[in-house]
Amino acid sequence: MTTEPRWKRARGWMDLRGRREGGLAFLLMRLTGIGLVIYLFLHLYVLRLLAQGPEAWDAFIATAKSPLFLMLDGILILGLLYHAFNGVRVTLLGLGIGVPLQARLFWGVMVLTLLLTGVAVYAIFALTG
Amino acid sequence: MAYHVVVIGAGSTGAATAHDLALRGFRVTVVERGEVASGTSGRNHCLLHSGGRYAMKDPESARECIAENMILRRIMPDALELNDGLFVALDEGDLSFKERFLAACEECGIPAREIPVRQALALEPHLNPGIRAAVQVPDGVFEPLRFCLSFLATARRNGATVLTYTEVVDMVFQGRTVAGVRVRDRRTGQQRTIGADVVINAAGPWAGRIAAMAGVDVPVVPTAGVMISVGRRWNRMVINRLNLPGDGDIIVPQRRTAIIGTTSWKVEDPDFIPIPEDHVRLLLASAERFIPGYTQGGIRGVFAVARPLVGRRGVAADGRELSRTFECFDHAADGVEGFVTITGGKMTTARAMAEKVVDVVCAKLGLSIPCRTHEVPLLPYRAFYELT
Amino acid sequence: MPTWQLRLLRGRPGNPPRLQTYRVELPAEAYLIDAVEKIWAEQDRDLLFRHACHHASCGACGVRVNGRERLMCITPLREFAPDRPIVVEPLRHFPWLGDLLVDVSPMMRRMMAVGFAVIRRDELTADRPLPEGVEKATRFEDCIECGLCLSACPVMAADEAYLGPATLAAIERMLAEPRGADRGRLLALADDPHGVWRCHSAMECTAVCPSNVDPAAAIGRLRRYLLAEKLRRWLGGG
Amino acid sequence: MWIWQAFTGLLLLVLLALHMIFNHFVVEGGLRTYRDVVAYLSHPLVFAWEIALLIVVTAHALMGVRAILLDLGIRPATDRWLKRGLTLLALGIIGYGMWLSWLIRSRGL
Repeated sequence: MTTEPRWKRARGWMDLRGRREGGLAFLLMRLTGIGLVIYLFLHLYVLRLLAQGPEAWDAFIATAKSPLFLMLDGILILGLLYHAFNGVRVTLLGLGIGVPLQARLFWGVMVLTLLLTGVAVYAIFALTG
Repeated sequence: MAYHVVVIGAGSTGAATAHDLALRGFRVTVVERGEVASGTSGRNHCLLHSGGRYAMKDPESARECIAENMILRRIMPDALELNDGLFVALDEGDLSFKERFLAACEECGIPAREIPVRQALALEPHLNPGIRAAVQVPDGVFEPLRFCLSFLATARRNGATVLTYTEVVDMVFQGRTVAGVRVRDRRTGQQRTIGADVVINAAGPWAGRIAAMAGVDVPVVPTAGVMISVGRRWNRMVINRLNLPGDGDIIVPQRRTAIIGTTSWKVEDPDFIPIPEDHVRLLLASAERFIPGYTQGGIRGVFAVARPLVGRRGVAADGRELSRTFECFDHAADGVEGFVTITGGKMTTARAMAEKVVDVVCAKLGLSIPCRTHEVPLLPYRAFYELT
Repeated sequence: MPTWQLRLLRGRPGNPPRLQTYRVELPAEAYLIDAVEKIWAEQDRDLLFRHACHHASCGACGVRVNGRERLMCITPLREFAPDRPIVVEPLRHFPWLGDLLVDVSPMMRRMMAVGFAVIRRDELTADRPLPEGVEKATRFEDCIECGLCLSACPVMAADEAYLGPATLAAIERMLAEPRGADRGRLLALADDPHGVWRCHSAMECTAVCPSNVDPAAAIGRLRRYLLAEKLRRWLGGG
Repeated sequence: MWIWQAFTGLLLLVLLALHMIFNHFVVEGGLRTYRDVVAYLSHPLVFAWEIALLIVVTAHALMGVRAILLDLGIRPATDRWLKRGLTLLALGIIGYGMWLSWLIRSRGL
């Protein structure tokens, strides 16, 4: 149908020029989704340390409490919360619920995500002292 | 037989002509320099005339309109909104035309019927409550691009070739006979010659330019008009002023819009028509008299296009004086064979124009094949794209 | 009279397109289509673009203006600043024929497959009495088949077999106001891997629609019809 | 596919929320030590919960991966192989997760 190669055509969903909230929400959903899949693999891989016994795991726990690691946790939670809240938004919209409100819902998702991420980051640093 | 006919222009006239030719068994090639309906046919008022508008002053045109209106209802129902029209009297002056209008409509065979003002206002609640009289006629509304596409789709199905973005740059002569056209494909820039037994000039307001290429003259007077579309459909029926045709005296509803029109002035170059600001003001003031608050909801689009009116010797004026009927010129009379111009008319009468020009072509070629376009239903417009 | 700067995408298939700058003098009350038509009339007779009705009824003049899908005929120049270029490019996700021109036939064939009827009941004035001799008030469907929604849709970018927002909305309209259409056939058309389930709710179709169609909501309703249908079949055991 | 993505997503809201809270936010120091993990997993309800999470999150993630790959213009034939591959991968991940959980749990029993 087009002369463009498939992969080039597929870049279209990354092109934010002229797009509005819905398109941005979709792109962020994609990016957080990809990030979360990568994290899932990492997470399961790291958990193998549990099989190796207490030393291996507790050594990991110690490094996991470094500020850099905790920062990464913060980013993870940011992506996770966005994916979760926007997932609810997209499910509703996909069933035709709240379509006229979709842009406002997106900003609601953003506010909720940032707010809860803030709380979570605070909790993380408070818990690990 | 299989004579080859080239039709120049894919507006309503060219499209209907191609359909008629294909139906009568000709080989047909339509050449159009732009998109289908990118000229006058696309940008018009979308009014399927009942003929009422011309009944008093131009009965010939009015008769053509009502006859074609009834045919189009049968052959292209899915390009039409059929909600009738109202002629309303805004003042005493208009009211004095009422009897004459009803008589003229009857004379032309237009089923016009006066309805009580109260009923008119019930039907059209946004209408100025001060109207003095209302007459209902079988006006309608069409979608201009689809109107043309339906004809072309059917022509294509019957074997016609439609070349869009293909511009005629010259005529090809054999002696004093037009034997084809030299065209330029605007997509590739390449030129080629298309041979033809007959070339039909259906270029609307550009017909004069095409005729000049063949060294003949056609009295086409490009006469522009302005129209304004607004963000709300205020009326269900077409609202006309009960008077002689004038500026800004008709509001055509379509889809979710209403369109006020028109004005009339002669233009030299129909390629680009700057819109006079005072015409816009005049139209909006006029619309306000029919439908108070007409521009509430915003102005959506303002556009102008040239009508291809046929000039009469001795008639100058602004174009309102020129008849809306159509004419077919066999340029054999000017000493050029194989070249016919069809111009003038209304979109509503496109099919009749096609019938007339193809009759002329048949006569030239010594054929007698009856026209069937009045009884053959057209394909839906989307079929045009199915066949690309 | 202000002078407007337009950057139009120029080129033909086979060669990489480029943006060419034109200057055109027009009043601020004019529309983008006037500017493009004037450029064609006075500066560049090779410019390819589609247009017909100039009042958003025919759906021919869809392009991307500064990246966003618009109809040129209802995009007023006063929206733009004369010293800032207006970038005009063809719609995406259609075969490109050159300059601003695309081939809309893939979309039209899909609309044809749906059998989308163009005339609908007129609900704007439905509460009023009908004139004598008129059986029902009708008007054209909202959808003008301009293809803006297809160009704006990120799924369309990815899946050329995707039915697309306009077609799915057309299916939904045919179900909502049945006009002789076969409900089962329409639902089956929508219930396809390249149909209604492919949508990712980016909502751009509804955001760019110039004609109040709201395809995103239509897709949602279609999904509800399909889910209800599946549930009924599952509970009813056949 | 859409409906399963949505359905597993909604399940995850609950499964993952509690997973996060119980593993991190109500734990002193935010992360469980080896001993804590073993004790935690030996509770049958917790074990079942984590296994359910494992299955649902794997399904959701891999369906998401397929959706993205489909948007790169994969042909139907490739998609058939993709589906098989992803199913195998899912079974592998779930198997690994179950094995690991069972192993840890058995150390506490």
